[in-house]
Amino acid sequence: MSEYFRDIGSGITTILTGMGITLRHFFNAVKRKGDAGIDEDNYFSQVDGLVTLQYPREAIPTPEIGRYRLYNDIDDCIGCNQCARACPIDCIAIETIKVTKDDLAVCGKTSGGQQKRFWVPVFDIDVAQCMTCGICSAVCPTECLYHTQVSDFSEFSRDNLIYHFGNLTKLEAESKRKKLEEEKKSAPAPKPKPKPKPAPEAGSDKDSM
Amino acid sequence: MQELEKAEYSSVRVTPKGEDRVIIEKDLSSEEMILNMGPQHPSTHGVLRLECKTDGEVVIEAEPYLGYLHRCFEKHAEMVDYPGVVPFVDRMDYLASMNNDFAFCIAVEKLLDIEIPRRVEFIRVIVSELNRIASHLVAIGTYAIDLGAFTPFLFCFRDREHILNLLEWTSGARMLYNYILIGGVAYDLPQGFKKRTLEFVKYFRPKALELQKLLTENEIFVKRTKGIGMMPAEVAINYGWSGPMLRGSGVDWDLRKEDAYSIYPELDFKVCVPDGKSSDIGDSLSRHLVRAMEMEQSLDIVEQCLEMMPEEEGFDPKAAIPKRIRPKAGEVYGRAENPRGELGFYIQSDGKSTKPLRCKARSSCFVNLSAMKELSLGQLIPDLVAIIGSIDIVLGEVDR
Amino acid sequence: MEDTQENMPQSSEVIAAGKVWHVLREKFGDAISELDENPFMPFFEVRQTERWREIALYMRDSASLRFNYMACLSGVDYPEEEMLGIVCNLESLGHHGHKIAVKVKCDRNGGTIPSVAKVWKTAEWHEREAFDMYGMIFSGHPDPRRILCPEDWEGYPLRKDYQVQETYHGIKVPN
Amino acid sequence: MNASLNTWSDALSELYLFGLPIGLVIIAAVPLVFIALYALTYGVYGERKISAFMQDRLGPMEVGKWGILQTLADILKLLQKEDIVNKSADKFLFVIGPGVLFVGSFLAFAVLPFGPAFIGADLNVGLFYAIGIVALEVVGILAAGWGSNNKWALYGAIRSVAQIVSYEIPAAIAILCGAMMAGTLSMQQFNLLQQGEYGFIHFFLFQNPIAWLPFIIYFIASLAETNRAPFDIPEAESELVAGYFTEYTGMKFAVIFLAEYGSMFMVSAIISIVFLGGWNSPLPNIGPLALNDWTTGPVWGAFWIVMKGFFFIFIQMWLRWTLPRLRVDQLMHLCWKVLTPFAFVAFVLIAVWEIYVK
Amino acid sequence: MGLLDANISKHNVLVTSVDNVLNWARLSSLWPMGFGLACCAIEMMATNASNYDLERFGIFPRSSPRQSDLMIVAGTVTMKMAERVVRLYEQMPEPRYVLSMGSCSNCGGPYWKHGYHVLKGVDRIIPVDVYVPGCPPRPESLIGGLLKIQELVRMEQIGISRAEALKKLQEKSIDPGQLIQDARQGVEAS
Repeated sequence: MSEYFRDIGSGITTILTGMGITLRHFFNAVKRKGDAGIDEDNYFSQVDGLVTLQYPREAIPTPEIGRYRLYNDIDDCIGCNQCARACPIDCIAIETIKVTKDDLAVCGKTSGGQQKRFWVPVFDIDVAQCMTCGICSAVCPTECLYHTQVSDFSEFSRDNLIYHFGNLTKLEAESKRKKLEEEKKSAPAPKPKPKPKPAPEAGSDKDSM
Repeated sequence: MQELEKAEYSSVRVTPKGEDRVIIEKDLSSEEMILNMGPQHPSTHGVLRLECKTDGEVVIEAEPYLGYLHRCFEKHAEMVDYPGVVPFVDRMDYLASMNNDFAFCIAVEKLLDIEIPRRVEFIRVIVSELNRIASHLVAIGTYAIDLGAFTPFLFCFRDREHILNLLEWTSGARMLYNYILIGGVAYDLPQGFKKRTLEFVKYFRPKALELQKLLTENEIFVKRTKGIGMMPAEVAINYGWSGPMLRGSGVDWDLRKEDAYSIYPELDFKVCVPDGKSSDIGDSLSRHLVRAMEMEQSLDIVEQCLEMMPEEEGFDPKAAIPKRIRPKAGEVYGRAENPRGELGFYIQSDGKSTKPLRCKARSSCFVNLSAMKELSLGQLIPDLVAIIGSIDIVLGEVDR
Repeated sequence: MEDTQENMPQSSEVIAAGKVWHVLREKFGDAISELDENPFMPFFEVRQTERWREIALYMRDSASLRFNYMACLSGVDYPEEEMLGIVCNLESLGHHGHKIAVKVKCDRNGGTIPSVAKVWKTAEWHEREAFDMYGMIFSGHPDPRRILCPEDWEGYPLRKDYQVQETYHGIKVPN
Repeated sequence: MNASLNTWSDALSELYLFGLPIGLVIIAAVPLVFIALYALTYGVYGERKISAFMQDRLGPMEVGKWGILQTLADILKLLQKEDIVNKSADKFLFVIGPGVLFVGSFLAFAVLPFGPAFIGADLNVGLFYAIGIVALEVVGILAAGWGSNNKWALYGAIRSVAQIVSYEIPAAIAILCGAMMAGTLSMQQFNLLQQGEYGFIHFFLFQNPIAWLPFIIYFIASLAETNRAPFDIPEAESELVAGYFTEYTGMKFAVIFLAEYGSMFMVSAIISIVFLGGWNSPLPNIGPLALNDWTTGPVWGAFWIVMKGFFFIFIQMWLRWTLPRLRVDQLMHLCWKVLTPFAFVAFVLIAVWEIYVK
Repeated sequence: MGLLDANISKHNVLVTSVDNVLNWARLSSLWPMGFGLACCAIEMMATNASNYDLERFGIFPRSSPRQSDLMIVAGTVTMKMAERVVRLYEQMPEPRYVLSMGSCSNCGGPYWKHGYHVLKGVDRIIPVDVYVPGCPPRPESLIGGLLKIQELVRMEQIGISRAEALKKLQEKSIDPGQLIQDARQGVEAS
């Protein structure tokens, strides 16, 4: 019998405690936590009150190292194919054409001053597949492939999620390929490769000629 | 050959408070009904499916069906090289990616036999303990939803958001971090991380207390969970339970103490075992209490680590990462304490390839869930929900 | 697989495993193989597969062993040896604290391994999983069904020679 | 006195324009407009906002200023949705279920006095009618749950029936305590008896030292009758998907939704009439400050009863967003082993007080 | 809307303004089905939770498919699950929308290559309206995706199909991302 009344008693007290907590939150609803980023000093300055951020209008900033949309700065890309090989899910497709000697100047240098030796007619990233693990950007020697902080880029069509970063049109690529063939014919001894040896399981890349 | 004595297991069905249980009256015979719970059901925490045979509200038998989220982790582990496995490991127990990575890296590092810089160990422990808190917050929050309380769930997620922000600041992703790499971590801690984390600890302690008052001490919550889903310690061990589930049954067993991996032996924390006063040892409430207590312990660990962590200027957390990860031939079973229990990786390497020959993940939820059939015998449907919630499954880890 | 012999001092784990192995060797003789004393995971192999359940029961109930906790049971494929196998990581939790791993192998085509699902309840689902992934039969298993893949799935996915099926219920499977 | 107060109603009921009973229409329209406004917008909207603030969120914001058009949009959308009737459903029961539920919950508004003048029908058994007709919902819920031919819906319906029928008993006894204090069952009489210049002092809750007990018992029981948390087991989302209305789509679902809010207001109105003076102003006359007199009148009456109703609705929401859900057997335990005995005790004590002390 | 399709001519003034109201109602109260599959489900829950609070847009999850307008496929769809996804989709009343959240449901994502048991894109079994990339998408991305769904609903009319609405949307090319950017810049400026 005593347990019966104790249960009723504790039931009432705990329910009232709980209601007190929710009521306190209800009255705290006039305060709002701001949109300070985690790296700002006032991040924890407001601990009570509403925490909702009205996203399209306000958002807390994404940290600098945030890994979201994958972006390739094709001007800096040397077509080394390391990212495609490192990607655990093969969401990067690269085709490269070796630059002929006379074109080296046209092809230009990376911002780091490295001579680019490959045209990259196809550099497709399927961001719909990408799992933002960051392995590709870690291996990139010129740091041209990186994840941006942009995360909101939904699309109506799946095809729009395949990003093309290639720096040549199809026609241009065709002509470059022809040019390379000609040069090869004229100079039979191939030069040593300017990049690390590809692993045997490297995919359909055409750079290992 | 002698068979296992069934009598040992009959204790599962007995609950100490007999009066609360529903006794099926035999003269009121009713038809059994097959009730299909899931895979899309609010309380199955994902895509678990339970086929329940019910008699009125009483579940006579509940058979779990898995595989609705079977994502072929083990196949992928055999197909991609060691660093590439880590993102897939992340996606196994998606609530505690850091801890998953930690367990996997421990296993591979055992095989590689490499020395980890001391600061890296500290960073790993800090992030995985933070993630443990986040994971337990989800567990507690969804448990509250299962029992019908919506507000604690949102409070849990609100506090979890701070942890996610901290971890995103550190690792660059919100949930699936790929941060703990084999032999190191991806980035050093950001500037001001220590200060912010200490602020978080200061912020979180009163919030945890509030959560306790709002949910854990609530009489209705206690009534719903106390004495439900009893699991005696012996049976729990035989089922292979681990983590908070096993500790809820009163077994003082924590891999952080037992295996003493990383820098845990240097830290001062206690293994949380229910005291048996507010709950019956082995019931759903005990498991919930263990989780709540572990959050406190994790806060302590984080504080200690931040104190003890060696500060190094220009520290390169990737320094110890081998250029090419190709372990020598051998087998290893490495494990770590996940928020849900023991997460072990059995890895076989042939010494030639950069890919594991075999990588089996011993997932804690998978093992914990296997007791579901026995736990659900003769329970009411609401209790069934309470039991599933207390097991705290993550289907990604169950099905892998 | 090839054993790697290291010239390093044996860890306490290996020494404890050695003691366990001696107890078992005395009891079962040649039914179990030599202990592989690798530092990460000392293991022995059960040579007489059909005695595996007996050994398991002894390991669980013998007062000096008390392997009451099965941490993991992994199915393994050995294509060169034409064998399938399981690796069990056992531990005496709360009693002695020692660990050991046990390997059991069976023939690749239609081989059977005695089920230990009733010795360690953990094994029940793990064995179902091993069956699901590799297709070895566990004799005496209380519920021998697939667990992760659908009942009507073709093939055993983790075998090294697995070919994925083209369609499943009219849905294209490969990419 | 009785006749004079209802002059407005009487006058209206005799108002004929162009041979049409316009007055009668107006009498019916006043509560209906209120219901529409309340149930369509402020009931649901209020719940969403209140729950949001309790949970540190903002709640509806984007649909109209501060989201005030949210419920309107919901209803408009539900109107447009495809109306699915299961192939295997019992079509008659499936269709009739929401209707009965809706009618049951809104029929009771007929005897609800919205002021000294506005009352649909001043029955001499008004209270009896009100608590009786609210229980009609059970039929609707059972029809909906059974007709859906869905196991979850059936569970919800059976639970709901068991729950509502059980909780009728403590609720009725608690209300009986109030009726004993008043000596009448007429809703309008209840209000009149609690009128007085000292405002809240005249309310039955403060007229009797034990009155708080039936008051609390009725409040708890009314939560269960309207399937509100912590007694929302018939629609327990985590257990039964959506309870007895799992299979309902579109407008039928909207009707069920509105019926729930309608009965929420109904029980709140009943409790405020029986124990808290209905449309009487709670403010007392303090010397020259004749607060009570100033705040009494037909319009004020409607204001007070609606405010009192809203107050209880707020408490209902407050409880809902605080507490976990009870289990089925605990619910019955609470009803039969806690509330009913206490209701009887309250009944006896109030009877003793009314006969010997007062 | 078969009957209406046939009888009401396009660009009718009355129909257009009625359309606007009806579309406004639909886009203001998109009720998704609380349908969590994997990792993304947690981010979906986080979006529903206090910090991002989808209820601001009138989006609040229903657990029964019968009462939902929108299916957020949040996570990996496996072969075993595929038939159930289709069934759930079929249980939803028209007009219904599908938002594919995360890499896995877009195209199998990380499990694209070796995932023998993973469905390579939920659009193989049900029509998808909006793809939200990310693994898992941030709550912001999910909200962005939902805003896209709202844009799509706004473009729909009695008498034109969803494909046409999509085309129209492309012609008008209201980019919610741009709107969002503008709004954010506006706030920053003020």
